[in-house]
Amino acid sequence: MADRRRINGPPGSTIPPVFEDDAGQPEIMNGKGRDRAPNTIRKMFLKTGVTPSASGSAYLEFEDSGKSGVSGLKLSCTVHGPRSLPRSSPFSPHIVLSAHIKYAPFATKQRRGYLRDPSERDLGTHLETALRGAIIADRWPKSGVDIIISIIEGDQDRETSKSQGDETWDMMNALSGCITVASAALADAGIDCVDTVAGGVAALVQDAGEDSTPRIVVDPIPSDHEKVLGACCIAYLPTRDEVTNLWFKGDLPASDAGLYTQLVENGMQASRNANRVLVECLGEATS
Amino acid sequence: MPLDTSTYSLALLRVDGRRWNELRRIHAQIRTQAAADGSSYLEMGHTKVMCVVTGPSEPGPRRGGAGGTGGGGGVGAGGQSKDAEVVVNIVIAGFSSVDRKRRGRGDKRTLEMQSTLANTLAATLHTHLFPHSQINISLHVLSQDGSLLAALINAATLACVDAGIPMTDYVTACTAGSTSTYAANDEGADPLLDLNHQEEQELPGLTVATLGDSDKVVALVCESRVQISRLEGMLAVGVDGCKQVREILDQVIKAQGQKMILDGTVDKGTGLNDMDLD
Amino acid sequence: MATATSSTGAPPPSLTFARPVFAKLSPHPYLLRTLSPDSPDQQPTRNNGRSPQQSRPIQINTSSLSQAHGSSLVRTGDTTVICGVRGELLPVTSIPQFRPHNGTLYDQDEDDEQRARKELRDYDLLVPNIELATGCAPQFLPGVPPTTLAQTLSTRVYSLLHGAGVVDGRGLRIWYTPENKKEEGDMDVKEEQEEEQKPEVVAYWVLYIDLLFVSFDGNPFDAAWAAVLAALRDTKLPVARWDPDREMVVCRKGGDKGLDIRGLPVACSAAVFLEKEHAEVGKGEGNRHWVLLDPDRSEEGLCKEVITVVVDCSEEETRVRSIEKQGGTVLGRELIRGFIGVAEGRWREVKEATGI
Amino acid sequence: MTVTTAPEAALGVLPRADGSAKYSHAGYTVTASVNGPIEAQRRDEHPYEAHVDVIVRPAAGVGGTRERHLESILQSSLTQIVLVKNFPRSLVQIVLQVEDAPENDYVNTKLVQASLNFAIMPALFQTSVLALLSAGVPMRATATATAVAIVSRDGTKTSVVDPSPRDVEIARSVHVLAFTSHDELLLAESEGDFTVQEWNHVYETAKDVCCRPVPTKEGMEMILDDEHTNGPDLRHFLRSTMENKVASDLHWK
Amino acid sequence: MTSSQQVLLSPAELSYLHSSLSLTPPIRPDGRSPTQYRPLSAETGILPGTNGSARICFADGTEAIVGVKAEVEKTKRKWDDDAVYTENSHNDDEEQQQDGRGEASNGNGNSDWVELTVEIPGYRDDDPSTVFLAQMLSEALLADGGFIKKLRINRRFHWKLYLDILLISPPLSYPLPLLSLTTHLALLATRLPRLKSEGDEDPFFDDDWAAAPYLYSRNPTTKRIAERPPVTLLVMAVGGNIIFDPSKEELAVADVALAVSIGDATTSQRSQGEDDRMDVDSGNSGGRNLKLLSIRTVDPPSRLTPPGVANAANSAYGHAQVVNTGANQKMPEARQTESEAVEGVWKPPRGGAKAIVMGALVQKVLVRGGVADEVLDALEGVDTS
Repeated sequence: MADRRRINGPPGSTIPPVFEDDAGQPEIMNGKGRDRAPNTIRKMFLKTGVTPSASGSAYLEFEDSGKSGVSGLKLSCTVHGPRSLPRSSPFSPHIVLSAHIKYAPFATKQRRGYLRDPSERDLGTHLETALRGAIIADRWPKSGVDIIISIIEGDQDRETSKSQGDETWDMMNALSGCITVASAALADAGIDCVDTVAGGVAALVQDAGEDSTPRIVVDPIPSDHEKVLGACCIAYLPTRDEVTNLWFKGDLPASDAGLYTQLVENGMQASRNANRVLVECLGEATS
Repeated sequence: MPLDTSTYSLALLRVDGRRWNELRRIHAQIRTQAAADGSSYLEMGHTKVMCVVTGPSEPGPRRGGAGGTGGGGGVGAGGQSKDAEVVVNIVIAGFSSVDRKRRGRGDKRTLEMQSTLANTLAATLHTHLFPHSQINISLHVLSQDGSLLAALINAATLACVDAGIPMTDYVTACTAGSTSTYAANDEGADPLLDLNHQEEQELPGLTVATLGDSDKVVALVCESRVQISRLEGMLAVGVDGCKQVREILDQVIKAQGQKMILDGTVDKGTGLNDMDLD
Repeated sequence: MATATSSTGAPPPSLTFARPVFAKLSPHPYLLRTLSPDSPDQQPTRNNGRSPQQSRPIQINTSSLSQAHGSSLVRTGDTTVICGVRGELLPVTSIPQFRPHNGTLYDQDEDDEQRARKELRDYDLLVPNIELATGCAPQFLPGVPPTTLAQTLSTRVYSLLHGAGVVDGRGLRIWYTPENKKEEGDMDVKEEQEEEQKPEVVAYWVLYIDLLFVSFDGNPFDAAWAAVLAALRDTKLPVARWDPDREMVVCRKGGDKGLDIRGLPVACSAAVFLEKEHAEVGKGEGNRHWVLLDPDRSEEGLCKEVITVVVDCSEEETRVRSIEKQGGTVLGRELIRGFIGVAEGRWREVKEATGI
Repeated sequence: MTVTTAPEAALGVLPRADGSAKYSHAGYTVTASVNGPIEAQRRDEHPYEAHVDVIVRPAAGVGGTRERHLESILQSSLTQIVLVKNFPRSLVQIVLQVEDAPENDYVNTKLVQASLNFAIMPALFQTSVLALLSAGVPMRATATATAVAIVSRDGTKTSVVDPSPRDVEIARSVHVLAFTSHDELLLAESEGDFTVQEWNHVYETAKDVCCRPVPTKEGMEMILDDEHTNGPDLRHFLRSTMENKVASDLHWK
Repeated sequence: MTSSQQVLLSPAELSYLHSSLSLTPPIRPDGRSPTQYRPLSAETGILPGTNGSARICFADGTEAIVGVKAEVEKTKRKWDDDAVYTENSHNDDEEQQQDGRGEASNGNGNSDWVELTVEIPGYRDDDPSTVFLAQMLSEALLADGGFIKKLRINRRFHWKLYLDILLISPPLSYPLPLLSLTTHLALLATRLPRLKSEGDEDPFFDDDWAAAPYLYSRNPTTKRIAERPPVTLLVMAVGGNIIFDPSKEELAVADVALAVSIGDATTSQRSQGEDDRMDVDSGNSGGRNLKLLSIRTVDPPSRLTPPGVANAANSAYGHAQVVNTGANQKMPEARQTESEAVEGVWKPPRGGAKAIVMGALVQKVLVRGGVADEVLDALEGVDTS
């Protein structure tokens, strides 16, 4: 059933272009390995107040590491509220936070539809969890705030990610970006938080080549590595040294817990770095 | 594949070996679900449904759109009305039919069944006793082989009885059909009782629900073409079938009642004296 | 300040507000006041400091997105819109009631172009969609179906794309010449061979044109259209060919070639601001009006009558591609003709920004 | 269905609606129902004005983006002629059902397209005006609309009033104009490729069709010998339709 | 809001609950020990129409049914994947990747071989909480690559597995543990028709259901199940205590709640090769070597509970200052009163949790002979054949 409220194009299904040299493609990208130190994240550009009519807004862009099929993440976030809840909704002693994340149709090589798919809704839930810990919710009873993030450009084309079966790794990168940009927008909207929360990703990766042993890197680009064994995305409050959201996925032997703790440690490290950028940006905005 | 009616005309036996006025095996039990106020499980042949009743209770917060799986088919304005609102919610499991098909939320047929059910029950339950409240009836279809609506109605009745919601009488339903298609316009077509999936596909049929062992019809759904002349016969058979179903359901409930008394979950006496415990 | 206070029935001096407060409290008198200065030597200005006939500077960046085949970002004042164009392949086999035309790869004549335009329409090869529900303004929150405004905008872009014939449909065809075996070819009679080697269209490119409003402050159509045009000019499709043994279209990396875009139609919108807010329309005389070029969000809220003119001055004679005028009776023939002149001015600005 | 057929209209065709009209012209047949002024939902309630709500239902299938656009155009135009100030916080609802559209063997009508169908606009517009009249909704003016296409046949450009779909398809530009009974330009929609002069000419043609001075009783003959001018005389048509309606309603007197 | 159907508890109740759970040992409302699960009754193979099904009733009456249905699906491949499939590429690992790449061109990967839907009565299937549950469960399944491999028939075909998870009872408690366990059993009971065809020809199957092998192969000799589907455990921390399988009320006062998915890494060849040792292992539950598949933070509803008002701050007691009213919250002293905790007055937790605490939760799950082992043992008790 086609969406009557949009222009749906030809009735016959269209196919995204298929390239002759697909076969070689993954090798090309695996060949070009990670060129950053394992404990440094990509450069990012953060700016608040991109949408004047919103109560708060921010734009985040990751440095574009000129690899094939890899492009910097581009996010724009708007915050509306605090505003009074609709008459229909029940009483709430706190501000009701609702996060909404949507990939733009042109954000990934596979064109996305306009309706949110489960993965996007899932991201939204993660983001809510991460932010709910940060904001001081009981200062706005009976009110609500909407946080809307549009992912203007994805981290790497879905084709690659799908083929590596590591779409979720990209999702983690996206989520960490969303957390950072959302917290910037919240600050821009002047909603009190206990601290600026920022996202960070750490992954246990296996590089190409037989002899390479698994190592832990922060802010991974999956296509840099032969295989991602596990990754975690962390929303972290540096001054309180607290984690508001932890999302781990992978395949770790339970035998050595060290691995897990290291991952988390690195994730926190990554978010600390992101936080520095965040604080800096907010400082500029206020000054 | 087309239903071979010739076998019927010869042996007067249907594809599953039943006679024209035979019900399929009905197995039912109530109080299957500890957490709910009332619950039931019912099999009509291979059609298996579960029903869970919660309430009468305070109407919950309106969930978005209330359409689709979220409490569709509401009757009565709930919160402000002085009758209880009957909210029916049918979940058709993906694995219920032979080839798995995903019923998206807001599936029209499901919605229609929801409202039919809600209306039927709202008419029979004494909703006026529970103003400003809501009776939630959620049904799960685990396996379907025809007569789905009938099965749902019967299951809902059982669950409501289990929940102790006062009602006029049992609402029992079953389907009736006719041995030959509309196209084959023969007058000699016999009516059939309790259609299975295959018969439902091939032959004209209707679902009828009656009140107790009276002949009062509380619901009648006919979605297929059939000569008006045949309709009366079908209806008669259907109503008769409902009576049989009622007997079975009544047994189930009585048995459960006895069990509960014997277990001592309720003490004999209070208003149960008239119930025969032989 | 002083003028502002006096305009609203001179409240006691104790109670004087800042200009923005007035602008919010009673927008219509406020705008009216700023538009009709006391002394003739003052120029009438709008709340946003522009003169009635002055439009916001437009700024166009292209190919900022790497995933899309073509992209653009257009900023006019506080209205920001991103456009991404993505090409996908539509094999003729999956087109219902496809009618192979008798054109060939080589004829570039007029009617072939007409045929191409018809194909664009019939097979729906251009798919523009405008997404407003990005929180780009308080009234556009996500989770709701596209508003009437969004749908209307999409339709207008769609109609204009086809009506103005911006995209040359011939660029979207993918040809294939079934070559037959040499030896057969030899024994074949010449013209028969030509018959078999006649190239045929096996697939079309479908252009998904998606527009995302990042920030919304009035006059969405002009910005959106500018973005669409810029993105289309920026679009480069990979070289595609039909592979008979795999029976699918495959593309080659590199050597992408751009689309053939016809002319540079530019949209220019204005809203009519009436002196008497709730005056009976039509009794035009005695009710002064101002034509506000490129209105922003607050002004759009105050105006009913709007006009959008799309002009193309690429050729020596100005061609009009579209006129859309609704919601009022102020703009008569003369005013509209005058406005077309204004649009020509706007055209030059946009041409400047497009950098061609 | 040829273009030259005179318009036909019937008023009050729907018994339950406050007002209704059935109008057919240039191959299009549209039925409209008007209800109002009625209570408005708080969503589209305006403190000073009545909200005019227009719903367009296509001949086949359900409405899409195109219908939304048509609705918004009609809505903004009709709001101008209805005396909305008289009914604050209320709603005037106009439902337009397209019953018949000219069959076209050239354009494949199978797939519903989003592009705006200009030829249908006058029919929709005219029907809603008639329906408003029959509903007795106070209006400050009546209005008439027509469509004009500029078709270049063998080199020479000719303007066609009420173009057939085929004309629209081959036309270089298509225009829809609506005028109030005060001869004001109420609505102007044009698409295609044209010059200011062409538009000027279109304006003249349309105005002639829409705003020919209503003939007085003795002017009747004048109309009759006026046949050579192209297109029907819509304003006169509108007036006579209403007169007939009134006459038939009052025949018992 | 995931996990939180609006909890209807007063601040007083909450604070009582919180303090009693913070005791050592904690006192749970239903008298369970911190690590104890709700007693449950389970049965499998209840739906003949499915490839595998299970039903679990928790003692508190919550009940779930899971049905698994499998269909043969043509593996979408890239045009030149014959080139990709070299003979030596039968090492499973690579094969995985190439399967993936094969589909890459058509834009869907292995994850599409499993479709998991969750039905919670009264919730739309696109409700955030429902989506969150579905994602969490499928995530755990897909995390161990071994599972997807089982679905492979040959190069050109694979099984498409549909898991339909129905919550029958009204959602009294956060249904995650229930659904996870039920899914686990259903998968254990799942069997796919025996493949008769060889190689890459179109598959045809043995229609004898008895001969159908289990998706999770049993060890021929010991009839024990070599490897098991993942299990997702819900664990929360309150005060200094770690509490498993919390009820709705307990969750309402949680400081932090995690959903931890673990898998059983007992490899198949080990089960064949070293039965004896396995049997030994089966004696002590420590034998199983677990693996950590996924962790998710479950948003604790405690953040959405109404705060209590301390007497000191209660204007009804003649004290001027009222906590959390707009008047004074911008003032530092108001902040201070906000942040300071009064004994016996409920304050919804603010901020996050220390990483150490989370680590402790995870450890508690994974440690040998820990809760994960217990749960898996308990599930082994269920007859799934």
